[in-house]
Amino acid sequence: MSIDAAAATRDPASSPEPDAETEPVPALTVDALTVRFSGLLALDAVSFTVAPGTIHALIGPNGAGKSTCFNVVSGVYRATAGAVRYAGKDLTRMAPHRIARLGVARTFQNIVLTHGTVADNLMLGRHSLTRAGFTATALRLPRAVREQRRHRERAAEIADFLGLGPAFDKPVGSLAYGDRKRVEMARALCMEPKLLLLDEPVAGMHPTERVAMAETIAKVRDALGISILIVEHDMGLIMRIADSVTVLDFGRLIADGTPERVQRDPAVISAYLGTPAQDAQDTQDEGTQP
Amino acid sequence: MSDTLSPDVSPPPTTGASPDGSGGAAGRRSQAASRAGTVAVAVLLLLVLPFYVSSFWLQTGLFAMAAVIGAIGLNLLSGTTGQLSLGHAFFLAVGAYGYVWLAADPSGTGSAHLYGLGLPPLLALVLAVVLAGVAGGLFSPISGRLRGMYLGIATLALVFLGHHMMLNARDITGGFNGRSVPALEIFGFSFSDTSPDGLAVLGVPFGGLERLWYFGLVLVAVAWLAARNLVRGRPGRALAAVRDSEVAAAVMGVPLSRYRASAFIVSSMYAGAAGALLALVFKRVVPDHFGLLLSIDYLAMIVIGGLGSVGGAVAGAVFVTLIPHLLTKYADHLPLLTAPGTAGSGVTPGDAARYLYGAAIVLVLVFAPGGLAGLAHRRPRRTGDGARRNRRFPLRTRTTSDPQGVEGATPKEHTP
Amino acid sequence: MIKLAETILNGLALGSVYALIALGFVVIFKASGVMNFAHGSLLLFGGYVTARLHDTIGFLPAVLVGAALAAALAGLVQLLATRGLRGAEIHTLTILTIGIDVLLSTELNRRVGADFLSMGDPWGADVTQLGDITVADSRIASIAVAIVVISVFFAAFRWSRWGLSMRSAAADPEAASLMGIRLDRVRLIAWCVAGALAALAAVFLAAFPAAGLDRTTSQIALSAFPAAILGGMDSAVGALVGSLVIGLTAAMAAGYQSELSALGSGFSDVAPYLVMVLVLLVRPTGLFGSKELTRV
Amino acid sequence: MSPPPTQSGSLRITDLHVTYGRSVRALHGVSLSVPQGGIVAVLGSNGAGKTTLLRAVSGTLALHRGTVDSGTVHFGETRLTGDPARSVAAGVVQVPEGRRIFGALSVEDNLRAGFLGARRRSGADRQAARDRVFALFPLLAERRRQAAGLLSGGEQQMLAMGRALMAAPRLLLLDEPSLGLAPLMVQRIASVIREINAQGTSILLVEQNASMGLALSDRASVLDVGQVRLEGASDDLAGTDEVRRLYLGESFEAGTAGQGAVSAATSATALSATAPGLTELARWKG
Amino acid sequence: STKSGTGTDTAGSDGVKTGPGVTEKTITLGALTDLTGPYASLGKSIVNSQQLYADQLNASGGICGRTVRITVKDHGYDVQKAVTAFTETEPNVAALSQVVGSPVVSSLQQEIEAKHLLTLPMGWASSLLGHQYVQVVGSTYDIDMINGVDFLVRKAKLKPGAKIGHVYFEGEYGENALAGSKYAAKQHRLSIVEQKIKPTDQDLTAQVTALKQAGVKAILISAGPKQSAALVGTAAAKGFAVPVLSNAPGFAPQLLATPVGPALEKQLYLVSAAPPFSSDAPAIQKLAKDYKAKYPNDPLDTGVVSGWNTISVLGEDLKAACKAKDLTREGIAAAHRKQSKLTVLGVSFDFSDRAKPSTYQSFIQKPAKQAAGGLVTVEPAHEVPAARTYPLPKS
Ligand SMILES: Nc1ncnc2c1ncn2[C@@H]1O[C@H](COP(=O)(O)OP(=O)(O)OP(=O)(O)O)[C@@H](O)[C@H]1O
Ligand SMILES: Nc1ncnc2c1ncn2[C@@H]1O[C@H](COP(=O)(O)OP(=O)(O)OP(=O)(O)O)[C@@H](O)[C@H]1O
Ligand SMILES: [Mg+2]
Ligand SMILES: [Mg+2]
Repeated sequence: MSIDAAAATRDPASSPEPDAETEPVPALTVDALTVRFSGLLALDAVSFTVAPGTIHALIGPNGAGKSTCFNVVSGVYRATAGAVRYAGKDLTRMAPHRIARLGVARTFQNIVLTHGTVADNLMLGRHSLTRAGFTATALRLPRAVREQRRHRERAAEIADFLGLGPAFDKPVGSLAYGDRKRVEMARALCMEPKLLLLDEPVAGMHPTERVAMAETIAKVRDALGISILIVEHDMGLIMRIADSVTVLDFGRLIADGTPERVQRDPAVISAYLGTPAQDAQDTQDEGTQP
Repeated sequence: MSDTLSPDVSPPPTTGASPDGSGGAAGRRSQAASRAGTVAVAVLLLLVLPFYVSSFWLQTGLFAMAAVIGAIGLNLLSGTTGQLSLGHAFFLAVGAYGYVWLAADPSGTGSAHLYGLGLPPLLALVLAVVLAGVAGGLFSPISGRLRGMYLGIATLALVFLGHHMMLNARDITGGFNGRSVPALEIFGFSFSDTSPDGLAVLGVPFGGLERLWYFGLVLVAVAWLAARNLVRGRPGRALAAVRDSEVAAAVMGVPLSRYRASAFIVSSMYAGAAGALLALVFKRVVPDHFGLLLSIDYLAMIVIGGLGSVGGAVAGAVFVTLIPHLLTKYADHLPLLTAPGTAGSGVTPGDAARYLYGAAIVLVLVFAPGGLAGLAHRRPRRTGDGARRNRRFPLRTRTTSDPQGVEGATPKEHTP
Repeated sequence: MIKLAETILNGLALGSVYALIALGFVVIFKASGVMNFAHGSLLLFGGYVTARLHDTIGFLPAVLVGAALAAALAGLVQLLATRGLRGAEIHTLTILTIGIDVLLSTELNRRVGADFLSMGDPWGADVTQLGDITVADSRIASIAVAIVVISVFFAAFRWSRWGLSMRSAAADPEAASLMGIRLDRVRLIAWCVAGALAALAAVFLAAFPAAGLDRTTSQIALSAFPAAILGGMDSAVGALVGSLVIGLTAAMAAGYQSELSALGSGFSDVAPYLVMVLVLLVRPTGLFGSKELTRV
Repeated sequence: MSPPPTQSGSLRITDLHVTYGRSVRALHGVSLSVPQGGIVAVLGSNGAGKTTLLRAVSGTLALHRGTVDSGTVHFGETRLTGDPARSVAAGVVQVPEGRRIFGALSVEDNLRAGFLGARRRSGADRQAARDRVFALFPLLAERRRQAAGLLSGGEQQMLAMGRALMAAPRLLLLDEPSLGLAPLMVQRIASVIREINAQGTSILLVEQNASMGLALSDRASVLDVGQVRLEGASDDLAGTDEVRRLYLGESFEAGTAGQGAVSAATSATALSATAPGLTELARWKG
Repeated sequence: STKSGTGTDTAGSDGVKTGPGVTEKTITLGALTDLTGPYASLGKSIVNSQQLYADQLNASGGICGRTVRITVKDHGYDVQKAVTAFTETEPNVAALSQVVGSPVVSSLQQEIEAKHLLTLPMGWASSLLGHQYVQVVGSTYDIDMINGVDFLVRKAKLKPGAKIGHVYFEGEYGENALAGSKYAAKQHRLSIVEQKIKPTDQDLTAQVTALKQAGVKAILISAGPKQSAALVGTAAAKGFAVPVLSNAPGFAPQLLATPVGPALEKQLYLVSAAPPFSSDAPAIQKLAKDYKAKYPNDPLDTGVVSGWNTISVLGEDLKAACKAKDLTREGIAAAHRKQSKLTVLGVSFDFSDRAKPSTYQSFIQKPAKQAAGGLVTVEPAHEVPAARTYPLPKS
């Protein structure tokens, strides 16, 4: 299935109905967010909104503040000023694990996995969805056992979905880079997120895997109806799966809109893309090749 | 051992180059079968031992059992959660003295008047474990926010403060002379020599040690299984995540401070149980036993055994406890030694025993760097990330990431 | 007043010796991530050598030889760690030092026996009068030496090639070796430095008013741990201030123990640890320790 | 076996076999050479063995429990035998995968560390080297006091290259320098690589971003599951449609699951990349 | 099953009732000592002199025709090791000729009483009194201190109301001594300034400063040799020339070789239950000679005398038990309790009352570099009335 097909699946007709009974996912509103690191202004009054059920791209030169933005949304960093509103709460006031419980999941720019098998990592993703405490687990109370089994099945399901089925019981350490990146994605999905933050999901991946990953991301959005905020330097990918794009430069927002609009924005070109002529030659997977 | 979270001792995976996982699974199954067999044999052996060996062996064995329980606990803390602790001896002391204080009858025995609650021993034992847990909990402000060597030395303080308390809270501890330990008694069945029922099984007089032996076995079994379940279950995964990357753990919904504290509490409770059992074997608790050396011994146990693996902790505990006793017992028979009382300043058996003990440690580490558990199954492992060499046991703090304000407890703050 | 002054001076002297020990302990830790439980034995070894030699070759040479041999011994441990335990993990090496300590302490205890070995130091039992305050010359010497040694050390740590190599190696061994840094060598040097520092400390520990070097001298190494931590492990000022605070606390708590009797007798021995814990509660990485900086 | 005498600055890898931990065979019989002053690109999917190849040259395999079973690596006359320090001394410097900068050290100290292994060691040389780096990456000059660990991904990549350049290498081993870089930055790095090369440094360039790799290099080899699959002049390779399809990622143009499957077959370690296309994921109820 | 419990009493062929540890040929005694830990040197001396005694005894025909053997177990001051060592040796010994380490003794007490095993601890705390089977040989620390304070009062001409310092180890030894000094102080209407220290303390400057500040006229110290040396050295350095009186364990001849040696000779006094080797009592001279002959390069320290004292007492007990044809443990213990006026090394003991110290006498001595064992007698064994009136801490 080609990306365009994936794009096509965006219109409700062909997309699998997001089942009615499940509540709609909330929007994420970043409002005048400012982060200062001793003198350095990493984010400068940045505002944008991730509409429910859309794929929203956050792009910009290195050091623009994209990851910082992720870190604030997921509660790892604290904002100097501004707010991040989600499901009626201000995330800048919350601890990471609370934010996670709201259904916000993320991946990391540089892979961060724990030791142990793929299964272990995915089950970690289920942490806030499961209850079994120290006592229950130590005594192997039936409910703990049952819970574990149920969630393990789901984790396996998700692993299959990402093509990690065969690796489910392997130590992540023995996997190649691309697979480990997918494990991270799977772990995030295991949190059954309503909002998924992906920090450079295809960086360092092989082109064919990029296609697959792009499809996966689009499919996740369609199948689960969740919103996705993605940081990626692969413009080809962004152009095809993003519904809207926000561009940062030196912590300031320099453009916001549909991929097509943003791509033509001269500010973006000079700050980030470089001249379109060069794209074809130097930047990877540029769609605009002659 | 599959009851582990450390890749270097987990079942052999099929390498990246062959995408089928079945081979490993099969191997695991047969491995499990054979292990079940060996376990069965071992258990049988342990059950009949009291009928054959002298009290020296039983006593040493019981000391080993206590060590096993304590080591499993410390391993949950240091191996699984990656928190270094030199304060284990303190929590053993809490368990030991806790039991005595709770079980002793108020009238008090020995030199001065000593307080006691005179609870039924079994209840007292359970409460002593809880007490140790509470002590661990009280330490959570420290254990919750300190890391690596800072935590290690901070826990070291516990040992000294504890010793100070043991010496000064005389009404409870009996001071430097310690106080005697009320014998265990479960539903009227006493675990002491002095019990009137001259119980004898198959012609073997069943004294306190014989009886305690089986009690010890039960404790160990419970401790072992509980730990295995923990490590394999939800809490175990969370703790391992805290060890490997606090940011990831927090973002996955793990409340860091809470889990760090919990790990400390659980390991303290194990220590408490160990301490109580120790007290029962000693028949008397004295402060000097619960010193720094004891803590260091426990550290040695879990590393020699193989960090992160419950089975390893057991092996290590037995090694560290048994070897010195055996060496001192048999040192007299070694050649070329000047027996005490003979002229000349040659090597006495005592010295020889210590030399051999030191050598034993060194050799074990040289031949089994991954710990005794590692010996069970060596396998290639991808040490892809350079950090991982010193990740599982953050003696070196840089590997335990410290993103600002990840802890739910502490307010978020800026990076400097 | 005089009491206070004397107590403080006394604390400073104590602290300066702690600083020497703590520094070595921390250097090893930074270079190879190992907590050296054999540090006390190293200290005793260095002192023992000095004590045995000073009669024949004189004090200074004896100290130098002692330091050199202690350094060599420490180096040997590191060699065993790298050669013997190729690719073992940090904590394994830590436990290795326990094994080494058992061996070393047993041997030294046998040799030292019940003796009190004097260092043959030039200060002997001499004292100096500062107004009404009497100070043993050995104390003044220890303070002076410690300050010099420590400044030199940290200058090296910050600016020398070795210092940089060491910090790099500590940060990321593989990357460091890609820069052409020889990890083994860097660590070796670190261990040697630590050994020498310990030997130096031994001299002052055994000097008057202490009765001389005896088998229990090594236990002082323990008292230095809080000093190492309190200041924060990666700062010059830290090591000094930490040691001084610990030294002062110990001296004060001892000197005023009748006033402190409410806290239980023998409080002076735990006071340093108490102070350390309190400080760590407020500053988890010590007074001057730099915060862990990481990001994702 | 000693190779025929070559120019001092050239790298010759002959029939290299590498395994990790005695069992994972990462390279089997790879031969490849970099002429003095040349740029050679190594392409290949994930797990093909590219990084392993570089580790074999820089001598860091041991740090990963990896061993060279057979085959030789020569740089000029000197044979490189798994000792990083010697490789660096010979003038071979690697920029590792994932940057691996010294997070706790300042940017400045990172650069100084890069100079530690340099052949010429005078203070003047260091000044010169540093100025050169700052000229290439002005941004580093701005951040020189910042702790390197706090730099952004791209900034870290620049620092990693800068650090390597401090040793004034004769051969530079680059492991995916474009990873995680903004398009503009990719162009920047590309031109930097050209510049370095123009200044006389030979370069062995490992890239996922084949378009960049091929554009930069004179010759290129395609690794696959530890073996050289294709080898030749970069322009020719860029012409072959297999390379176009699999490595130039034109699948975005005509991408089909079918081609995905092909590539999956070629890359054994990357678990079937198309699997995602096959299974569906439903919402979790409960 | 092949398991043997503790041996049982039997009647030997020669009509002597024997118990555990006694066979037709041998009588086995046990020694739980410290040869590798902090008290290794003490332990060594004790073991040596007890072995010396046993050899001489056996040379003169042994006891009831049986040779006396001593099984020595080293516990390195580790309670756990000690307890297992006890469990191991207990079944085959008739009595324990020495147990080093007060925590060890405390943790073994119940067992000892249960097994009726006569035990001679190498500690002189009065908390060890009052047990049927545990026997302290010699005056206890508190009694020594009472005698010592009396000496100081005379020596330093202390007026009522004067202050004396007492620097003492935490733990049994120090605190028992403190109890004595406090009582004596009360008697002489003096006041005590306490300074508690730990065995690891090297440097007593702070304590000395404090004592000097408090203006004490004399200092008592109940600690180890190192601490006494540090104390005297520091005091001397401060020109604080008050007399210092130490318990027996607070001195070692090796100290005299250190820089503080001279100061010690000037200021230090020692109160001890045993005579110094320099005393002209023939028994001592003989012991010194024999010991040096057998162990040429081991020092003559207090351990030698204490070891000799205890084993001599035990030897006499065995002889008495032999006469009574009862070498069972009970027999030995009974024989021991009958000894009401036994004299060893010029000190007379009375073991009939388990609750009382076996003697109230102590020697006052002072260091002297050239003297054998580094000590000379200042006042021979004597006791003061206060010692008798002193209420022993009841146990
Ligand atoms: N914890 C921190 N402390 C200090 N400065 C920081 C910290 N984290 C990020 N910065 C700085 O903030 C700026 C933005 O960093 P950030 O990682 O958000 O960039 P980015 O957009 O993710 O870049 P890239 O695309 O290369 O990942 C950078 O200049 C970086 O040096
Ligand atoms: N330390 C290691 N231990 C075991 N196997 C390893 C190790 N490092 C790499 N491998 C295996 O060797 C093969 C080649 O790995 P390598 O990292 O060289 O591939 P790569 O081409 O660099 O892939 P990527 O593009 O993801 O970096 C892979 O199958 C990988 O799983
Ligand atoms: Mg980023
Ligand atoms: Mg690679």
